[in-house]
Amino acid sequence: MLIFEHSVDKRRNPSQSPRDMADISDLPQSCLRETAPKLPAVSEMQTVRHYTRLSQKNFSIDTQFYPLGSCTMKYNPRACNKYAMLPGLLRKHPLTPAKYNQGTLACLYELQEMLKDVTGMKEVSLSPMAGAQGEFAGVAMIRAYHDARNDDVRSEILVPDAAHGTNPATAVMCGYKAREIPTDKNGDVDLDALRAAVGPQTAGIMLTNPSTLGVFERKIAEIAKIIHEAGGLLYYDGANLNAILGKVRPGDMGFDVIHMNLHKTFSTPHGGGGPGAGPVGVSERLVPYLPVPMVTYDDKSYRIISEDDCPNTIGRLSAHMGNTGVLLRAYIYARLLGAEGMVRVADYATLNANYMMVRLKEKGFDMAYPERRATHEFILTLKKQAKELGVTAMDIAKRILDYGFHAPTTYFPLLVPECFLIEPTETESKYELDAFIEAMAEILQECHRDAEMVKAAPHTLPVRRLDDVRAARQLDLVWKKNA
Amino acid sequence: MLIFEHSVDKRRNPSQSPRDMADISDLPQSCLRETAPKLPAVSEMQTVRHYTRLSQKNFSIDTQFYPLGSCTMKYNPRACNKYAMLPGLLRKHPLTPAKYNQGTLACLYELQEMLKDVTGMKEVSLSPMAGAQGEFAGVAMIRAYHDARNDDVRSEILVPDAAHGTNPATAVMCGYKAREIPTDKNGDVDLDALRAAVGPQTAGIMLTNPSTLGVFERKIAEIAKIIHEAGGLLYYDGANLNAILGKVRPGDMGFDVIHMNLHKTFSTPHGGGGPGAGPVGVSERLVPYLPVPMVTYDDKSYRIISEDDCPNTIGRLSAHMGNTGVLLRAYIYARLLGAEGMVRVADYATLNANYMMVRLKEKGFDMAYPERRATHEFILTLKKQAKELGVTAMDIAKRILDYGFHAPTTYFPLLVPECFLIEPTETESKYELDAFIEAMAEILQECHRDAEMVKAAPHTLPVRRLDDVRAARQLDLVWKKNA
Amino acid sequence: MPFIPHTEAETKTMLDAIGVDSIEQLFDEIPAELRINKLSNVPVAMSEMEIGRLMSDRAEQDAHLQCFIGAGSYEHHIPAAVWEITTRGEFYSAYTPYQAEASQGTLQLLYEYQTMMAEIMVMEVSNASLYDGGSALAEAVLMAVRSQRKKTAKRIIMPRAVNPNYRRTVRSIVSSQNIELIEVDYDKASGQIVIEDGCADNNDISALIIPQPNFFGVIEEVDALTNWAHKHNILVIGVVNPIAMQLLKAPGQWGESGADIVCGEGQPLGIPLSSGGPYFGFMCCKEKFVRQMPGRIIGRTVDVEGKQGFSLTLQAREQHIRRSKATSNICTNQGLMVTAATIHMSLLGADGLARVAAASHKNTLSLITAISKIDGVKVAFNNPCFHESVIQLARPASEVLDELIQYGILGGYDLSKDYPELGNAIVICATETKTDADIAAYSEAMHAVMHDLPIASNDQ
Amino acid sequence: MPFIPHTEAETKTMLDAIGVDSIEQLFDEIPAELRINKLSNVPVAMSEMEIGRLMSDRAEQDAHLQCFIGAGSYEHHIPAAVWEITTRGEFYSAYTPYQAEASQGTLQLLYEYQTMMAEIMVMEVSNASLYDGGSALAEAVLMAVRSQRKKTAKRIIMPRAVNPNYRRTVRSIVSSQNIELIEVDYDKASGQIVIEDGCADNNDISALIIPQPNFFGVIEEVDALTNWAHKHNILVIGVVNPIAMQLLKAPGQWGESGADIVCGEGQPLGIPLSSGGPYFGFMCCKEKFVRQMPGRIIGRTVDVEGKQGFSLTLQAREQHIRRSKATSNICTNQGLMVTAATIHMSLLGADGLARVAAASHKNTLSLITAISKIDGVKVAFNNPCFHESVIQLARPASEVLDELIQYGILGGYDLSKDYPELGNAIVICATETKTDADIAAYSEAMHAVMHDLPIASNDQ
Ligand SMILES: Cc1ncc(COP(=O)(O)O)c(C=O)c1O
Ligand SMILES: Cc1ncc(COP(=O)(O)O)c(C=O)c1O
Repeated sequence: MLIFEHSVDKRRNPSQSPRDMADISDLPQSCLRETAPKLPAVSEMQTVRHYTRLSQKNFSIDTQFYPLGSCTMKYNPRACNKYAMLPGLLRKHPLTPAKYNQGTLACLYELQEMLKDVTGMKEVSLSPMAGAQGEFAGVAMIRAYHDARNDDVRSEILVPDAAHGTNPATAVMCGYKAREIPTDKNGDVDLDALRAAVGPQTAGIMLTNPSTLGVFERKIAEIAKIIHEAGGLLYYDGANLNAILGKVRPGDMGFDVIHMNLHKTFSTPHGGGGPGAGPVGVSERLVPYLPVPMVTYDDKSYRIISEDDCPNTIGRLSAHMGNTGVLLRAYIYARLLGAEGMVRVADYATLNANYMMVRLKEKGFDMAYPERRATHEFILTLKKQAKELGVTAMDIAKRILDYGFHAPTTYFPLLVPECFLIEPTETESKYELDAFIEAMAEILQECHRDAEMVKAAPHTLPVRRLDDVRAARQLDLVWKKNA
Repeated sequence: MLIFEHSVDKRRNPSQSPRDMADISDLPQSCLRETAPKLPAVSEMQTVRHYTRLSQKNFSIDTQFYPLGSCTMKYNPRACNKYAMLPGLLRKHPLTPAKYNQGTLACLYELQEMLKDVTGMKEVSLSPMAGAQGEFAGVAMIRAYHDARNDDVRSEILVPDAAHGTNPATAVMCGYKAREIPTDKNGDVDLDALRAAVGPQTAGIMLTNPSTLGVFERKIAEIAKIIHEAGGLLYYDGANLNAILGKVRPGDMGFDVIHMNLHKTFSTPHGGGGPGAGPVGVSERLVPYLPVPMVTYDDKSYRIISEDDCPNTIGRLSAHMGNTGVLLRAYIYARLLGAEGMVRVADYATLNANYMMVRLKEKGFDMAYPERRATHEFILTLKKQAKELGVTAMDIAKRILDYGFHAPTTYFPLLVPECFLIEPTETESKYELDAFIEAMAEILQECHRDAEMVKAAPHTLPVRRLDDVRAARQLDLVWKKNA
Repeated sequence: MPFIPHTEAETKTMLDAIGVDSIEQLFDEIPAELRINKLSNVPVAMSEMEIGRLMSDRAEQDAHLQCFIGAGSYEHHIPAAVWEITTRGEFYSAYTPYQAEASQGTLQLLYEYQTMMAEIMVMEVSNASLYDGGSALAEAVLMAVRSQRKKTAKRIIMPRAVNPNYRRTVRSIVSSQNIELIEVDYDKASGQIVIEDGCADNNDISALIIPQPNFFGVIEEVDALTNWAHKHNILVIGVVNPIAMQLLKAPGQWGESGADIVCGEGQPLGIPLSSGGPYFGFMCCKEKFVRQMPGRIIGRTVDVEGKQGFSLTLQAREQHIRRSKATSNICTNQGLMVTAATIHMSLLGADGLARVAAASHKNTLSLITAISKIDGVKVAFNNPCFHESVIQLARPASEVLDELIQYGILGGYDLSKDYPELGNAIVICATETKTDADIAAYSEAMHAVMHDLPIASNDQ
Repeated sequence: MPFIPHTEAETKTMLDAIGVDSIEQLFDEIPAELRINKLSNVPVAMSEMEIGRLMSDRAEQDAHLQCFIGAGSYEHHIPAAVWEITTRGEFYSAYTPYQAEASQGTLQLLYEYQTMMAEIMVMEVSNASLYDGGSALAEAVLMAVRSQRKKTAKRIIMPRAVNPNYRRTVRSIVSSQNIELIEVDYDKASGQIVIEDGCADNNDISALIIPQPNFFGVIEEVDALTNWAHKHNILVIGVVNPIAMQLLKAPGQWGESGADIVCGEGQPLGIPLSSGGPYFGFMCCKEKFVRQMPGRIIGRTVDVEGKQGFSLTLQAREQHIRRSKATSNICTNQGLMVTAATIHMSLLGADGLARVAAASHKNTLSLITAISKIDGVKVAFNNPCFHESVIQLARPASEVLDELIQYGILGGYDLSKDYPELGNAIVICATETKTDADIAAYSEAMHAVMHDLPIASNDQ
């Protein structure tokens, strides 16, 4: 039932608004609306009950193992939420002069400093509001760099075919053409193809390392050399930073600019879709172009750096400091981990992934890159099952839900057929991994025994398999009474 | 799975305790324990996931209609929880001198004053921690009153047979015999039997009005007269105060002492069993005996009244002010309702109960007292169904769970066979009541169609019907590894 | 190990299963020369108790200023239930609902949100959020340009009366796409947008941005502006305050055919001020433009048994399907904020939100009426304002604001940087959270500051 | 209408269905002369925004004192997860689990709680909570008396070293049942209980109460006391601090056969100080006494399909079944507090709780070592203490405590009312929440107070 269906005309919930409807007769009639919007008229309890019950229809980290590759679904410490939501912090208006908001700024400044260390970059700006906005900031800085040198023939950004969709989309938003580079059979960038593609038109390359194929790009130094020699810059998509925290730094690999997905590596919640935070870090030469605002520290106090201080900035990507509350959560998380704890993240994320990869191989699954180490994630391909048994990766994913686990990422990266991208993260115990592995083995048996049942999955969720085609064809995006 | 089954030896959760194990070698070896308790060794996420998932196995007001008679399961406003849990309030040590805890005391004092008004009693003490402790305080005051007058032949407390179990149990804890008074066929106290039972041995009577039979005791004035003339006192069990808030006051009915269940009428949460709060109010003559501590106001500040101020107090029922945090919730609730809102509680609780009674009658159910008005609750008897169809009230109650409603109170009061005590409360909408009524009607059909299915209910809950006999016979109260 | 459940024994078993001796070995594909072994600028771990105390101390700093700043972020009452439910693990710790069957809670909520926003704006469709108001406006500009492919140039009218930080954001985001942003001025008396008559003559303008109310709190002539734009084949992008829309004419009803795209900042709908974020941007449009809309959109559909269900739809607009041809690069959005806003709107209802809007209007009016009686304080514009107003001072704004802090008052936002032509001007706001006493305190403080009186003692 | 969903139209429909004209008519069985029409001392309704502001203001008063009081209630770190999960609606707003199948969440949790408490105390069984530590001790006394029906009299040894407020509570609760409470003294040098040799000669003592640690923080000779009691056929009731039990010998291991009943205050296990409540009382006992135990008990059983499940058991002890013959009148208990405590114990584990205990011990030791160097300050007892200690002062305790407040310090609990023979004595406590800096600040403040130095300025 929808909340609107609980609604009864004229019902009010008086505790939640001013006692009286203030007089607004000073406003000209012509600017007023004639009818109130038809929002639900429900009691406080109806709202609480409705949304509490809706929440129970979600899978989430707090309730299920959620090995969604590339998304780093790890435990979101409750302390991060509690202390980022202290009333004193929530009450702060974004336009409060810095000198009266030193508490928040201290956290942001220290976060900037920690992120510099973790990435090996020269400076960090926190304001991008998600990975994709970080990418935008990064590529915009690459553009600003070339523009500043009057190097205006550069029109292309190179993107491996395994890249996340945000990478090519970002290149285009920054006015570039996205050019795809193929992957070789071991999951590395095809260097010959790269060499062939590079030229004076190359503004830069966007890479994830480890890549979205779950392997570490071993020839990164060589790639950096090729790109830099052509006058291009290297962009690092930090979505997979969890794999290498404290092990190897993008700055040391030769990257010029990087975004981080704090909602992945720094464990801020995904919230059913967001908010995230996508700070960017840059090497020396891109410092002038960083997006504002940033935080600096001088004379014993924290100060905001804005457009006035940075004439060459690419500008502002949001009205204020981006998703500040998310940044505070990341800050708290970083302090809880400390330097040692951060290194361990990569250790155990990698251990978990390699363990699962080996055990799933034993159970009869095929890996996309069987000769490679898994990083914090790995890819399994169900090509054989699709062909022999007629069950697709999608079918098996839906069946996994019936076992009480969220499914891995399916059909991404696009170049591996019928694939699962599996990322267990470091916060899952061996017990959970084993339970998932057993479930996968059992489902494989089911595919042999009763493929039709698997293809009809899920069987135990609030709804059975949904008709996505109908959703797109018969658009129903807004509820209408008696529709 | 139990939390202990997630446990792995030597696992630690370091964020939650001091970094180092401090040296305790100054303590004599002989007083130390040799092995640590086997508490679960689980990660923070395992704990969060385990208890989040457990919570989802509960029915609750926030998720279901919960018409549990005598329990007043109404909406617990979230504001009450939020503002009673402000850090500044939680941080206050109970032995903080009153002058440094004026904020909390102001709330408690104002609550006392409001409760006086609502009950028509002379003074109120907040400290009893639940209804039953309020009853204890009340009867102990009755005893103290008689003792102070050297009236030491009084040995009995009269209790109607419909009374809640805590009433007779309380009488005994206070050193009295509990003597049962029968109910007449209309649900009133049998006055002849009462007259016959009253005598010089009568210390007092404990009454609920409206009674647990869901009807208002019309002859209350006469009962008061009979008891008072015999030198006894009248105790009011305030569990049903929701029915009469702002309509009629126990003090005006002639009661000498009353407890309130704030966790019912004042909407503090039941928390799966507690905590509650059972403040007591008294008429003039019992004022000297009130339990301490209480709060008073003088010279512009709030002060705690303790044993030193009240030589005749029955004493202290807890180390401090009882369940202070519950009292704060009740205070907030009372302020949100205001005087007008309180009166409306009784109005709509009564409207909902009478509506359900009438509609269920239409659907073919028998009422225990069909000639009476329902108060905030009413009793339905399934005697006929039990006899004709072999389904008990318990069977139907379990079947109701399958429909997504909590069951009403069953088999209480004991004198009505196969009974449901149904209390919808004022916070449920007509929509919910109608849905419940329809479900009841449908179940009645099911009883005719397929009684066996109903007797095997519930069918859709986390467990099927549990073996209570086994639970009591093969005691398993504590988990043991490999047991 | 914080948040890592492995014991030594388990680690050993797992390494054995993999066939390596140490975790270190799992990193053997990383070139040795790139490896680092520790982080030098990350401090040692704190316990939750320690960080809790640190954060509490930091949160206490300047925690009790009464805020009279609006300027894009508004302090409104937020019911306790909003965040208690929003932060339930099942909402808080879920990902984007890619597996629809395991995410019906979030998906249904988002569908309800879309419906509520469409209702408020009187528009046909809504998406499921963008980052914030500023970036939503940038996306609206890009969307308008995509929808006006036939135009010879990409020109957008972006009045100076639009929030300056939004204008900056738009500029940063659309600058690489050859879009020209034309800033038109406001009338010095009324504070309303003025558009020169000939400016649309070349038929090369894609869209006009109309703020309602504008950054000065002034109510715009939306009907006339909309009709003018449509007459010149210019799309109308409304950038509106959702609380104001409870009382003011909705964008879908502007002029003869309504705004084409509406966006804005969702923060006033249940999101705390929180130093500027996370907030959320909303966007609605006419159905004919829905395939140009950026961001997630949820559709209602049925399952194989015909039961109602919800899923992400029109994904062919999005980066994960369409890659370089997507309508936007947005992926992660502000889902949790929308969760809060949906619960907030459900708790207040249309009636409650209208009261909030009216009380905010009334309080602001009371405040400016009171302070404009003070010598050296005057209201800048003669047109009605909604819940903000520009005040001109006889002393430098920054000095006045600094002195108001001594009275515990954040007195407004200094306009001198963005609108130097207004002189010593600030924009102030008093929402429904302000009591008569708060307003009186502001006005007394302003009086004292303007007349250099000593600060009244706080203890009585 | 706050929290009431009925519209006028619905009310009308419902009244019609009932067949009455007005709600008022539904009250027609109440004698008219008893009716009132309004409440005169209840103020008009506040909105949530208004009460929120009022409560926030009240919560701010004196909110920042550093607390060095223990005396039965202890400030410990509580993980954020504890109350975020405990206040989930499904736990918060459920009733006592009468319908077991619809309450497996709470029931399983309580079974886990019982197991944890039995583990900590090394006892065979545990109930699911009583109101608080003081009333739990009273129930333990009643239980001991019931278990010793053969005794000629009902006498209980309740040492003066037991928390004075617990002793008062016990007295109030058991006083009507002809139970004699014998208060034995403590040794002035060691602070430990002393029992006169002949006091058990009449074989009429039902139980001995042993506090561990006692109210002075002193560690008792539990083995000797237990053996002495059992030799005289006296039951042993331990009243213990659950944090101390992480390090000290558990009651089940006292002497040769262990304590018989153990009870105490559960507050240190994840419950905020909150001006004294809600807390929860715990109670464990030897299995042979389980049918005398008061309160709810949860048992594990199976459903009709053999699947594990949990339900209330041994209900024949309880008032709702046994009525006047019940073991206690308790009905509503402290379920939600137990929910918090169970999550708390799960989050800290035995290792974490032991660290908390050890750090609290160490901090208290550091504090008393530091302040006892100050002229006019001395430690009262020579026996080891756990995490509290009695300090004797050369000036009146209440004066010293009042002056410490000026330094932001709640310096301890004044013993002069309860133990006048100790002179100007206070009992102080420094749990793991105190940093070295906090302890140094206390000690400097004490130095200043005892030497009448001016208060150091707070701003640097
Ligand atoms: C590899 C990769 N790059 C970029 C992104 C985009 O990040 P965001 O969703 O935070 O915008 C993602 C997110 O899924 C990703 O996995
Ligand atoms: C009629 C009646 N009296 C007394 C009580 C006991 O109150 P409490 O559970 O708060 O101890 C109850 C509780 O169910 C009750 O319904």
